[in-house]
Amino acid sequence: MNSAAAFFKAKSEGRARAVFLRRNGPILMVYAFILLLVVIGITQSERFFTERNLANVARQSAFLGIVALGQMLVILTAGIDLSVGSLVKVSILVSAIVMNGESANVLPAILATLALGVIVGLIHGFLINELRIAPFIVTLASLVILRGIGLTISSSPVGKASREVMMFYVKKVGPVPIIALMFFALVIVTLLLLRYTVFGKYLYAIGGNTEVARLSGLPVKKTRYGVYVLCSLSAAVTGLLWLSRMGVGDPAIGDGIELQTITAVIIGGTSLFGGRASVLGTLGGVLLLGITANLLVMLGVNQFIQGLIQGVIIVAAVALYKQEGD
Amino acid sequence: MQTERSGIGAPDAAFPNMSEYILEMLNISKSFAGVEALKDVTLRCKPGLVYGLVGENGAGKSTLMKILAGAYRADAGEIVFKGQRRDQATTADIINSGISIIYQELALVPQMSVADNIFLGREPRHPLGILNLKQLYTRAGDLLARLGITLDLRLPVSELTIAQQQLVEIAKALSQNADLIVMDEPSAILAGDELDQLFSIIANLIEQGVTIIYISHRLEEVFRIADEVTVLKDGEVVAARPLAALDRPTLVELMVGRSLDEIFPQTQRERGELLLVAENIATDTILQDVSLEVYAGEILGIAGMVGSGRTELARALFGADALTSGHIKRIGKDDAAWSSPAQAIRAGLALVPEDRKRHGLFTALSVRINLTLPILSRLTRLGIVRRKAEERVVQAARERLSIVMSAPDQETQFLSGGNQQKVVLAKWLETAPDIIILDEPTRGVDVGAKFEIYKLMRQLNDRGIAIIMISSELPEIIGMSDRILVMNDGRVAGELTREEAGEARIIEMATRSERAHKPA
Amino acid sequence: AQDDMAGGMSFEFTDEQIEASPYLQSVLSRLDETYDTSDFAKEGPYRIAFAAQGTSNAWSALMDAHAYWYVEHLGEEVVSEFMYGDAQRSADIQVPQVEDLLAQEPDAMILVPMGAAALSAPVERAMMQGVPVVLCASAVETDNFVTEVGTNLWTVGANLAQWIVDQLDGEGNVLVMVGVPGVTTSDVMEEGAQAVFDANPGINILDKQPGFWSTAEAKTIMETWLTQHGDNVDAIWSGGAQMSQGIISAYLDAGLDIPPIGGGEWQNGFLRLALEHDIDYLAWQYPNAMITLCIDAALQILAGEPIPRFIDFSGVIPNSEPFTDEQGAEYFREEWSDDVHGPITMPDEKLAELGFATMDDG
Amino acid sequence: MKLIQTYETGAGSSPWRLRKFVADYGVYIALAILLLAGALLTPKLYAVDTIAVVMRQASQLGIVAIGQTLILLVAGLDLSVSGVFIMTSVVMAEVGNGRDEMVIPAIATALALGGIVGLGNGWLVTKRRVPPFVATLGMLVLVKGATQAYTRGVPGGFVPEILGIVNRSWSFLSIPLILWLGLSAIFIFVLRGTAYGRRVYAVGSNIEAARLSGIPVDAIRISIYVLGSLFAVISGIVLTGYVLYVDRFIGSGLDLDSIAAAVVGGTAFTGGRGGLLGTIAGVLIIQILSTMVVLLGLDVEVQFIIKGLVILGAVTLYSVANADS
Ligand SMILES: Nc1ncnc2c1ncn2[C@@H]1O[C@H](COP(=O)(O)OP(=O)(O)OP(=O)(O)O)[C@@H](O)[C@H]1O
Ligand SMILES: Nc1ncnc2c1ncn2[C@@H]1O[C@H](COP(=O)(O)OP(=O)(O)OP(=O)(O)O)[C@@H](O)[C@H]1O
Ligand SMILES: [Mg+2]
Ligand SMILES: [Mg+2]
Repeated sequence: MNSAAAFFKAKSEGRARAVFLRRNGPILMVYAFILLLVVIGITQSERFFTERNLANVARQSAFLGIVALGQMLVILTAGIDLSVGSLVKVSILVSAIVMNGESANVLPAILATLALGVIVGLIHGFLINELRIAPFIVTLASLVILRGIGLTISSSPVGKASREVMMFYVKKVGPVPIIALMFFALVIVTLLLLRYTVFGKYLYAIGGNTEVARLSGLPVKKTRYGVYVLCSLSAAVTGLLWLSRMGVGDPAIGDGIELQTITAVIIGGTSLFGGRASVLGTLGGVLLLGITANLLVMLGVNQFIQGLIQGVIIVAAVALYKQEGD
Repeated sequence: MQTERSGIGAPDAAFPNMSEYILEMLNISKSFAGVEALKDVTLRCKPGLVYGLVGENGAGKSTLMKILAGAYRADAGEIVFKGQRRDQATTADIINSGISIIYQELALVPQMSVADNIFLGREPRHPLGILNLKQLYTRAGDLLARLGITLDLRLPVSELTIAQQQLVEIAKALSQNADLIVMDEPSAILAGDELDQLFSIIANLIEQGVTIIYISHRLEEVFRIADEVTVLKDGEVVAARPLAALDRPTLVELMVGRSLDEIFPQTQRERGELLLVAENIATDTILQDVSLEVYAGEILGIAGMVGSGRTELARALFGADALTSGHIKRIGKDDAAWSSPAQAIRAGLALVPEDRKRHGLFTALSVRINLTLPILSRLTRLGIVRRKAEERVVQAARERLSIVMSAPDQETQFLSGGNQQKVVLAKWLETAPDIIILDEPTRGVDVGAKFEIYKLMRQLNDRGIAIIMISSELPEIIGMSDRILVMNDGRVAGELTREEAGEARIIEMATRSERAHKPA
Repeated sequence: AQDDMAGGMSFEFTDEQIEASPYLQSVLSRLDETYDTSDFAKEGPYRIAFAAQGTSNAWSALMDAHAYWYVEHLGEEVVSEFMYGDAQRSADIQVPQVEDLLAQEPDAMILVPMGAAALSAPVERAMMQGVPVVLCASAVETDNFVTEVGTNLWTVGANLAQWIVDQLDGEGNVLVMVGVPGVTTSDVMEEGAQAVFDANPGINILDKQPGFWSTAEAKTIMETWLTQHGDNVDAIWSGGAQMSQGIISAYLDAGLDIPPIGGGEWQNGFLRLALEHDIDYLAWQYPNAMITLCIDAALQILAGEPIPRFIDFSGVIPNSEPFTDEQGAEYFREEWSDDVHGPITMPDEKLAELGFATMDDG
Repeated sequence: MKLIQTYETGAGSSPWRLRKFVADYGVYIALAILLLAGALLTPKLYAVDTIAVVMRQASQLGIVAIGQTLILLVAGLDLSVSGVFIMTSVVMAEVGNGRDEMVIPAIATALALGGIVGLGNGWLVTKRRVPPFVATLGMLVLVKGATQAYTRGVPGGFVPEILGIVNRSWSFLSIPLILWLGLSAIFIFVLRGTAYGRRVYAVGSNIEAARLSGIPVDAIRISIYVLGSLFAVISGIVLTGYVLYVDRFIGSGLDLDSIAAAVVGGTAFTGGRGGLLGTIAGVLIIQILSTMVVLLGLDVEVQFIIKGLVILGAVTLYSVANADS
């Protein structure tokens, strides 16, 4: 072993740990923030720390959280998906129309909605891969187009959820709503996907340096198709959950979800430049936004300053720690 | 690892319907944006030999290799590898068919770990695309151990120095068990032990029948390892000969088109007054307790092993990294001190950085903008750029350093590596500095340009300018420096005068271990 | 045929019109129904939740102001806690907010729904949980709530259209600017208007576009319309006062005569502009003060008294009838800011306190 | 040397030259196609008063888009502009309070507050290294929240009548148009011909190299964010004069439209590439499109779909032109 090698060995053990801490410090900070809010909630409101409210917050988190996971995967590849909100809207309409209140139509409705997600994801993948348009532009255009399609399908409430689908929303396993469980299961799956699969590694590689990924012979295009399909699927699934939540297909839902998911993902320490992502961070970001909204209601905060408080919390959450540069 | 390889001993069995060549690139042509980068280039390689590929900056070497890799498509010509047409293959096909390439510009994913990078695209896996992490780490560990490189496999490569990254890159190429390995200037940032290590790796590969295409501007390396040399000039092959049929002056003449006086230029100078003093400076990198003095009209060489902190020293002197202790003072100019590059520039310093893509160049911007950026205040009146003055500067720079470009408005990303380096150099010379720090100034620069740069350095000295030169090329350090500081583990291990300096002496100082007392 | 007094104007529906409109069917049938609230009866003081549209525009900000004022006016012994959710005009935000409010187990809930379908299931869940729901200003898809306070918006839209037809003696070119497509309030008004226009073959609809209840959007569209139709426009149907302002403003810039506008409200800015430029209009009303009726309804439910399933505010809230430019001057208030929507039932000082009016010249 | 001559005498291969032409002028080609379509489908588009209206409306978007382009050039993004519009509008009413002589103090106040928002954006992005997307999104929520908290729902006072001057047209000229084109011209020159402009491109192209070249990178970026917010204020004033009333949803959508205009005009997301000439064309495309939709009497949903398709189409033109180089 030459001397330089010996030198690096001596130094490297401590470094790996330091690097880990530097990368994950922000995420710990987010959880500390959440803890602070929870403490405020417990001390300032009798009803915050009740089984019912916690179940509520957990279930609500799933709505933002599932899309946020999809968004995170896309951002990991240095992409972005601005169309998720509009896709949720169209998914709600499609599933409601196909289901039309009939139990027999539940499966076709689910399949149709998921197929919609797959198709939209494939179109995104095509435009980004084959026509080489920036993801921001592709999905911005898609946001506008899908909104138009949503309005074309129906500008007023349509369709209906079947009884079971509506019951799915309130179903619980013990004290935990099944929707919350579903979300946490997806969190774990995503965690495993990123850590233990080739697909996950390729997402990092493409986001870290697409050119290198290409030169290393990775299936860059296929992986990109895959990740945009996954993200669109997450929006489609969320559309189905919304149907279960509302019972009827309402085009009023969906605007602005994209911004919320991106905020949650970034608060969670994922880099918009790609190549770095944190599932637990994203979970933290989702919970932080959810708990903030819940607390504003629970504490009966003066209506005029609610917006201000939300703004301060978001800005503080992203500004509190210095994010690493590219 | 290499034992898994098959068929190397018996090439005829592996590719039956074939000539003696493992690779044939025939009549390749390629043009970019109207510039003909390659014209009718033919390159043939037999198994088990080392092919040197040389030529001036911009001659088309990297382009030829990128075509081989499937990263670019040739406009015309065909590629036959192991008896099969490969000119329409994708990068993945090429890698799978047994070619691996070490690119001139590092091809690693910065955020991913060393092990992940080495096996990128060929991860050991269980069914369903699930990673076999155990194998990933053991195989990566074995590979590095065999190459004599010790690195933390889990460290993101962005945390490594570029020399270390280069080693990872080599490991990555070797892990592919290729029959043909292309190395595009692998040695540009390696020195001493690392370089020897590289050569022993190459020797080892040759023994196993692997073919190597080796691109380098360091001709002594080419003479040391190549069996055959192909010379490219302006996108055309001007010679393809066995090494034995060549000597150095002939090779240089083939490349440059004229004979070249390859001696370090000397001048008769007196050391001038004291310009800069650094006392006990340290930064939060590995740099510790470094003191130095710089005098007008001298060249202060900084030698050291990869990772010894030379680049850190340069950045600290230039105000790019904050000092955690000590201080730097400019003597004479009101004894100015500084804490940012902007202030350092005002105090008369310039830094030509080592990693030109990341720190030196605006690749999306034109040569013109790159050249005039630090001296804009001189070229503007009331903040408005004077076009004529600017044009003069650009033309002067272009001529002085013979920068090859299609027009001043060409984006620098389309220049060849060496010409990019010249642009960075020219940019700093325009600031008319008193002290200029050159971090690996001739890395990736062709012989012709290299000696231009040496001459230029001397001219600068004659004008009283002090030069701090960091280099991994010992002949260059010894040939050019008036004094040499040898760095070791972030400290100054010693200072040598020109007379005292010798390769062995420097290497000894740079590698002497003082770390016995350090915790492992 | 059935007859309805809505917004102080009667309108005769044909059977086909009722047939074609689920909204009409629902409103008309609920007008005659009462809800037996004995299950909800309990002792006061009460904890009431208010899921509001929010402070995002003047109309709803004034609704909130009325609500807080009224609750204070009733006193702690009547309403001990008033829980508030600001939906920021978005159904996405309101649905979880309703869940959060319900988690606090209020005695009753007042909801200004931001999406007719989006809020259906949450409303049903509240009812299932035993929390009576009063809908305020807009309806939801389900029928499972206690009562709704509002007015028959179909009739409003139809009346505005009928007024135009009358102004034009049944012949002429009309432009239609609707609110936000997909929002019930807007869609139902449009439906009523279309029914009337369809019944008058002399009326030619030149174009229909949404103005998103925004002055700027409305003006942008009107400007383009003017370049295209110029002085070929005989009347304009408008789904809201803010849009009417944009329409007027576009005409003023173009220097053209302003045709009759069917659609305006008691909104001070609109009245100012209309007075200054002597515009012919029919204004309808949608008083934010109706929130006081909603609170009353909630209290009535909690007292266990039977309650009608549809409560029309007109006639109950003073000065909430439609009016034309002839009465405009009586409604306009110099001391109010442009944003104020009448009628205001809380004291003037309250309005001034909130910064909606100057007291010195009032 | 031979290589150089080939290029300079223009003897490059013709498909390449076509591509380069498309890459450089793609947005103008798209604009020309749109204008042609307009001539065929909606000849009304070419009436003087239509042109006046289109240009006046385009100016509202155009002025914001100048700021957005500058910010994109330093690899940033500004989503906070619609917050700045609302803030500006409220300030015009609160400070201006219906009195024409107060319009100057009102404008000064709005510019000062806008400057602060820009500083906030710049601070988050440079000193706290928050990605611009989230930094400006956070500022958006904050500015809207603060405006709301201050006005408690409704601003007191009226917008001074004199602001209505922005609605006057002289033939096809109007104050917003003059502002838009004038500011564009100034900043085209600033970007091309001044040291500041060069530094903006340098910072956007390679921030680390810029720092090492002695460019005060943080100061440049902060100044650009401040400029971006100031342009939003100017646009907000024009919008407020346009409606002469505090509309809480004023200019909503202009944030995304301004980004779309810049990008359709050839400015890259990654910074350091593009400029204002393209943005002007991008703005015109977006504006003419929405005018044509109304002229054709199409439904809004169709408008959404067409807008999306045009954005895609224009950008495809670039990507195809830039392919494989
Ligand atoms: N992507 C590209 N677009 C346009 N021109 C290019 C591109 N890549 C290379 N070129 C041009 O092709 C020519 C050959 O470049 P290449 O990088 O192959 O040179 P090289 O021999 O590797 O030089 P060096 O020794 O400096 O690395 C140069 O003139 C360069 O400007
Ligand atoms: N164990 C280690 N693993 C990886 N990097 C290390 C380790 N220890 C130190 N370093 C890095 O080594 C670098 C010091 O090397 P520096 O780049 O200054 O060397 P140099 O002498 O300029 O060599 P060269 O220019 O040839 O890379 C520092 O950036 C430091 O972070
Ligand atoms: Mg090269
Ligand atoms: Mg170095």
